[in-house]
Amino acid sequence: MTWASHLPIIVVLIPLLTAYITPMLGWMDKRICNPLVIVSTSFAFIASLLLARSVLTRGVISYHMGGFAPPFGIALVVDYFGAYMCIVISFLTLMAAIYSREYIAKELHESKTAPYYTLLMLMTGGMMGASVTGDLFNMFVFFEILSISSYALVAITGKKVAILASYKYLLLGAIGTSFTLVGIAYLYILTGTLNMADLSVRLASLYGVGRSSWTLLVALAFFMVGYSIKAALFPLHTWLPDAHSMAPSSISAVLSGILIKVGALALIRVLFNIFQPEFVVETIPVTSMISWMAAVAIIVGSLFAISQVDLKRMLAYSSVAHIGFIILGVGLATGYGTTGGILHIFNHAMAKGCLFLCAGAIIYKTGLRNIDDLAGLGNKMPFTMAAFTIAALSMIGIPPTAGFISKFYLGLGALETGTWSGWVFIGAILLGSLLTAIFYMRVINNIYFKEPLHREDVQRDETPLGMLIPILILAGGCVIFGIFPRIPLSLAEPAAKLLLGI
Amino acid sequence: MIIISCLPVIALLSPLIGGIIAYQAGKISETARDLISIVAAIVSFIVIVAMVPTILNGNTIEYSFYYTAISTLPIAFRVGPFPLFLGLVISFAWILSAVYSHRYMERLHSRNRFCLFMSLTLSAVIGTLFAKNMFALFIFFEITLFTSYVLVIHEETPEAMAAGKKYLFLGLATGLVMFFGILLVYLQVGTLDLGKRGILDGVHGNILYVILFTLLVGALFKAGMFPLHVWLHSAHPIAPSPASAVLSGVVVKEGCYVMIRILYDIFGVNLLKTMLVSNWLVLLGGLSIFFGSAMAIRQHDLKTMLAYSTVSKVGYIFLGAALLTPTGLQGAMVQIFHHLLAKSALFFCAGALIYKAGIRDIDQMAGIGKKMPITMMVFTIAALSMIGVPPLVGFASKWYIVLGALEAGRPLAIGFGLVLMLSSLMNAIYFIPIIINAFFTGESEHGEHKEVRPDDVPLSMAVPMVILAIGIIVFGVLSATTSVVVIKPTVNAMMGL
Amino acid sequence: MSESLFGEDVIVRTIARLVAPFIQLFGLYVLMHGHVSPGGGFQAGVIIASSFILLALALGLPESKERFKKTIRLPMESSGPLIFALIGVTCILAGGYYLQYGIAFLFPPAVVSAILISAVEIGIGITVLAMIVTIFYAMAGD
Amino acid sequence: MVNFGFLLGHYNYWAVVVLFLIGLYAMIVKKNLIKKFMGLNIMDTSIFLFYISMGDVEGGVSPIIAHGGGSDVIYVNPLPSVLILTAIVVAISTTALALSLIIKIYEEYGTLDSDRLVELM
Repeated sequence: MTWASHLPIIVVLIPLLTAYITPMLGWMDKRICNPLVIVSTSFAFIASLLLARSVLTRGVISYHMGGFAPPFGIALVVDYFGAYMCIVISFLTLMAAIYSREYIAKELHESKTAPYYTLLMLMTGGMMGASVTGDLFNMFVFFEILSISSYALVAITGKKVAILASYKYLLLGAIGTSFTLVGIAYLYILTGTLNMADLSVRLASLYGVGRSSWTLLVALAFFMVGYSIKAALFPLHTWLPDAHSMAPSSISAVLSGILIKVGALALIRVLFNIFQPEFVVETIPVTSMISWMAAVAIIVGSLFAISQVDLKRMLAYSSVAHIGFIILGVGLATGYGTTGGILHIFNHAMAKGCLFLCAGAIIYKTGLRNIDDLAGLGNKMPFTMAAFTIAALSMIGIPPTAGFISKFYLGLGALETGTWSGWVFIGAILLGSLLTAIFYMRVINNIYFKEPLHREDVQRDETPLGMLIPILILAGGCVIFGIFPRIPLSLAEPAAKLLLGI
Repeated sequence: MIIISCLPVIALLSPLIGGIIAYQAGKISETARDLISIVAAIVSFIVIVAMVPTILNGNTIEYSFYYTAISTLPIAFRVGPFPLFLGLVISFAWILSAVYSHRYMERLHSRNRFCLFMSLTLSAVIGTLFAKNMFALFIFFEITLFTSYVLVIHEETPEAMAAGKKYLFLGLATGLVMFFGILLVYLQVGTLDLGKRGILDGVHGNILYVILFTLLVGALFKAGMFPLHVWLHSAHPIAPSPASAVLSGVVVKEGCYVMIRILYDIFGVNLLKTMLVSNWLVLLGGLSIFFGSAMAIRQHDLKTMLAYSTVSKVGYIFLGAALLTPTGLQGAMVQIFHHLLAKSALFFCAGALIYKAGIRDIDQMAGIGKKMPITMMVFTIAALSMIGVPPLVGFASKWYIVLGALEAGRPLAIGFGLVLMLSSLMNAIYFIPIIINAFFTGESEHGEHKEVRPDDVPLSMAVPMVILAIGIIVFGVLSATTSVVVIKPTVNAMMGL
Repeated sequence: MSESLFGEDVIVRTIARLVAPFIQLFGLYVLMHGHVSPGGGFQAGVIIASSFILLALALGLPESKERFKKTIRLPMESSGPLIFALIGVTCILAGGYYLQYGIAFLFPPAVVSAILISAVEIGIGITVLAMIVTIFYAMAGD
Repeated sequence: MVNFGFLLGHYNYWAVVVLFLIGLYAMIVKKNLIKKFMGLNIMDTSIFLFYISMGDVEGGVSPIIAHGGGSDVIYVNPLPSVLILTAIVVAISTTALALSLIIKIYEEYGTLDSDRLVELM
């Protein structure tokens, strides 16, 4: 065995090990936390890239924990999708970690520095683990690691509202946990195994056979509800606007950028890896049902976002809409559609990450949260605001930004279904895009084309470099991957094909 | 040759890079900024001129950015006769407007931004013209919307913001509808290449009408055709005059260009003839002509009147193109050329009036011709061309469109040939009084422009106007020659003759 | 809760003080037998933690904290998982999969396995002990 | 025709269902945040019981290979218990976090009534 074959566990271990080391080192010297976290996420990012390369050259990698061959041991199974998610996760976490250095110093009390980084790394480890695992219960465990650390991170500022938001998030998240646990129990009763590949084989013989097929459906329902809560799919999104707007902005970026996507990943795993695509698409049209929900999510999320006055809250509602885009693509279960959904995970992660980091920079510099107060910022923080604009255009899906490519694929996927509902879905996608434009253009207009109340508002006062760099990298990514979308597509396309079995 | 195939990219990039450099330079020196942007436009123009020999030899220039966008739809450029012809005119008009804006803009704020976005718009328009496939075309088409949005709302007044909002969101919405059409085309035939005439050949059924409708919605919005013109009369007048000139003169032409490519390249003449939509499209064009002219008569604000006049002229272009005959298309092309010259000149004049006398209202223009003779002479020439007075370009275009209508041979088409004549009369109704008023009436008792001294606008503003006026006359006189040399081959290429 | 629940009750204080070491010893027993009989790190950690909770109840929070300072708890919280993870990495370095105990590494596989499993259990026990006590202190008003 | 034998034979599952619903009811209806959370714990407990009862084999003994244990001995399935051990740890951490949040909420707002809290927000 070469060292490269251990990459699946390495990408999980790096953040988790860092999480254990951080409190000790942070207790000795707080300044050491940030470099440590940055270095380790960089390693995780590089390891993810190597992992992706090795998946692309060798196909799906299966890693047997403890040397027990599946289905008896816990197996880590990295397919294209898993490797893709690892890259997205480690990339955005790296950006958030770089950003945190200066942001956290002002936003959080000094004593919370070490816990902050510990929780961040725990969350990253959980997300990485959930992406690479091939075992249903193991996924549950990783999900809990990331959920619990995210509950704590939402509340970490200690502000009144944040604690309440965190509690709300916790309650709903815990219900989601319980539901998935019940789902796992049902599947275990039916098959006696927890390995996803094994489950998929064994469940295939149970489709449509008497009572056991009912149990199967109940299990599927529990999974759908449980992971929909984690993914904040409408109408189970109610925790998201509070939690994502109240968390520190670097955390909001990670939460909105990737954490809910991991929920989407779990949904995808359940739908296409545990249950067969034919079953969820044709026998029981679950995918079309979640597509409808996602279409509603797009419209409702956007409408809610339009009515917001708080910038971060608006961004949070926009996440509700965009998780709808992702799930819609997945639910379409066509080559183009699922590719589009998976591609949008990356594109939305970059754009929303950038937007939240920009919102954090605005709060850092001016303390403003209200959209109507942002006048004159275009002159005050030109680079930050340019990045904000680019990311916002990517959210709307304006060419040549990355959002346009995912919109293109999603639209093709909706039309590819060839049914009347496909036309409804494409209507939802296009309308969602237009509604997104309404609330982002409002912000952009305020930033650039509105007379500021005070002259001193327009004095050049740029975001510190440490915070600006990740913002600019993400904004640059929105453009570069819009012009060269084949880079993410090289993973997203085979990922979708493998998931759908086409 | 490598260098030749790179030319479209250089033409696209030079205003883009020049604009960014100019923006930075503008923080130091305003003159340097304007010089750089003028040079960028000139470079773009020269590069396009450099492509002329190759195209005239019957070749096309292609350049593809491999690895960009999606594998079957890279961002690629292909220059044929029609894009080249339009590119030449547009980039030339842009030079004039860059020169013009140097003095005009000095009274307005955010000049650096204006300069940057003018250059970006030029870049995006050139990208739209030279795009090889519908995908790349749509990319540049949408970018134009955003860059020109910034030009529309330049004043940042509530009215400007409202007009800009209307422009932007309607533009986005229609753009999305067009996007939908593009998706449909791609799923039907698996390609979006604009190279072969009629890529939709072989597709049957109602889906064709859906595609035609959705694609045209996007193009006709940008062109400002009748049912989708609602933004034009508020957005064009509110922009600063150089921007109005390029919006009305150029950006609208971009919409016309896309419309013609949709009709002739995506559908193709044969398919459209079997679809039996020509009459309806002609009807739409006729409505636009009538509506635009009728609304223009009612206006008091000069720039709003000019904007409505644009609606009617776009109707001519659309009508000519929708006739689906070579002569009709030829008329449409001459009309594009003519309108570009004349409307730019008219907006320059309107801008000159605002700059020098602060006049926006038609009723205040009494006697202004004596104080600003050059401006009003240019205005007169352009207006006469608009009306279609014989030696000028406007006459040639109308002439060809009528010929095309006759050639189409249908009663409806002939009827609209007559409509054309009627609308010329309406043009006269709203242009002639202004001219008479300006030259032959004494100053009104209100004396809105009493303090205006009888010297004309600065040289940098006068020269572009005069060049345009000369162009209107020269090309009008030489219209027979130009159409044989330039337009006829272009049309033949478009029609696949 | 700075004061003891039972005031200055001598019996309670003495018994608690006496019993605590035995509880801890029992915890260690459970820990070391984890890989061959019921028990293991989780249980042992909780049992040992309960002795500190007992002390806190009987003697008051400050005195209990005095015996288990933050400076000890914090490294323990971190080092437990680290032991777990590093043993997993050791297995990789020795040529096996992550956490593959049954590998020949200086000793025969069976012996290595026993040592490594015990070490992992110790790691878990340390963490659980420290975490439970920390949570208790935090809830009690740290 | 209701199959009473089936219903009664699965009494353990009924208990689980009842507990689960009690927990869910408490979470939804109770106004006090602590009671809401207790509802969640009841729900979790019901799931734990579900796992344990599903791993049970009638007449089975605990799955420890004692000295001399023959091959005819029936063991209960240990895996669900192991799984649930993990789930319990998860539940403990959730509980700990939730309780500390509740303490914070009480410090900040002075109430734990969810309706009052909505007003105060």
